[in-house]
Amino acid sequence: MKVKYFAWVRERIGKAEETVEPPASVRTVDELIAWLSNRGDAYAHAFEKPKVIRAAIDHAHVKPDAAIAGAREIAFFPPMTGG
Amino acid sequence: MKVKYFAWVRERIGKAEETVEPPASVRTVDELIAWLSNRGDAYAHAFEKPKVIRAAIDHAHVKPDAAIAGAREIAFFPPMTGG
Amino acid sequence: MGMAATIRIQEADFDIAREIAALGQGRTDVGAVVSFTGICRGTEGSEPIAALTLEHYPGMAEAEIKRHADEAMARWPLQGLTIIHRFGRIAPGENIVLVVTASSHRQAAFEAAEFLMDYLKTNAPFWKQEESARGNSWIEARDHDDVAAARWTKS
Amino acid sequence: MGMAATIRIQEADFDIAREIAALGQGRTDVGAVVSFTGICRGTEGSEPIAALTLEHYPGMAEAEIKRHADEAMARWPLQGLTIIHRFGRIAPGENIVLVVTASSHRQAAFEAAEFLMDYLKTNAPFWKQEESARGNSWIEARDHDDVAAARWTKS
Repeated sequence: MKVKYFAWVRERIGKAEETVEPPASVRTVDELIAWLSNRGDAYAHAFEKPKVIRAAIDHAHVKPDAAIAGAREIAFFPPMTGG
Repeated sequence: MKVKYFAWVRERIGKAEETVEPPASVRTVDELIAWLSNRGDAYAHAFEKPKVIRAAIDHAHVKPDAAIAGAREIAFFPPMTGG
Repeated sequence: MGMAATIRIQEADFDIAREIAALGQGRTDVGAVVSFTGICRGTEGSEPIAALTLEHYPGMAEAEIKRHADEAMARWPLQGLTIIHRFGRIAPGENIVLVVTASSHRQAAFEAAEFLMDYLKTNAPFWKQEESARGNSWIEARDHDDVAAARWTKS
Repeated sequence: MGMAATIRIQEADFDIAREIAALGQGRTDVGAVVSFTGICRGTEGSEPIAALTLEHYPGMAEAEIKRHADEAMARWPLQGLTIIHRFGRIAPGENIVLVVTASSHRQAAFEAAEFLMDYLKTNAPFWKQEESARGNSWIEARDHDDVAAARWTKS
């Protein structure tokens, strides 16, 4: 599954996107955040306040308890500041 | 005192402005309307529904009971439809 | 505020882009510009019209609009305000009125523009006459415009 | 409505006058056009800034804005709608975002433009980074923008 990062989440992780293969036990967005946080200090720093992180699955905003099964692209980013 | 008329009030009376000398007993805007209405059929037609008529004294909107003493210019017109 | 509104009552058309640009020119404290353009429609109700003719009360129109522009500048933190109202014969598709507000804050820019348009529709001394196949007739004031204007009255 | 919104996400600047004119072109049923232009300010808080850099999520930004444009067209009787959002480096005084709404009715044009701006400020996938003497930092989301956006939620 492709994972994308934006703004300071991207800067902290040090990459804009990557392909990850989480185990089957990782079923939801917040479980994926917890799993990614264990990939190293950069990830732990990016996800240190999981409540601040927003997520989208296949270009649509989702809540932390959303299932990730079937997702092609999951994105993580801070609260949006456009307009 | 100068009196001005706008829109269909002007059209019904047949003039845009005139100078009138009402007697001292005519003290308020609605008394002036009643006095003008007696000047002929055109005036009676213009002022047939006094409640619809709006008035301004010296370029400021006023209510029917406003005193006309000291006014330089009094205007009568229908509800406004600008914008 | 120290800022003066630009108010013009004119027969000629106006250039929206130039008016918007004039408010932002040479300054970097404006974050939001709202423009409202009122345009002559080709129908009034369901009736096709050939044109509108706008009559106004010279002198009072300027004074009244200035009074409301001052009120808008007192109520909202505006950095620029332009109001242009045309008179005379105006064909369908042509501009009638323009309000442009500039502010650091988008809500202020939106609210001030709405306030001024509600005011112009109900209290500025202008009157519209329509020209159609049935002749000329004066457009009647609409109750819902009064309702819209009343929402700005301070209680 | 049958009417499609024009949505563009681009690095280049836009021409407000051209966008406004495009909505009215060749039609006489539009009575009201509202434009909102968001402009880069020279200060963020009280700090002077050199520029903003806007990052966005390509693909999602278009999809999300289209979804909200469709919602606006379903909620208000619009005859035209244009939304342009820039990305990349933007200097103080330069345009960031444009929303133009056209309707027969001024209230619809105003409300739809406000709804879309409140949405763009809180939910469109764009992020602003500011450049100042103290370096680069990401601008934080503001609670009052969330409050503004929440007023459009149907109860």
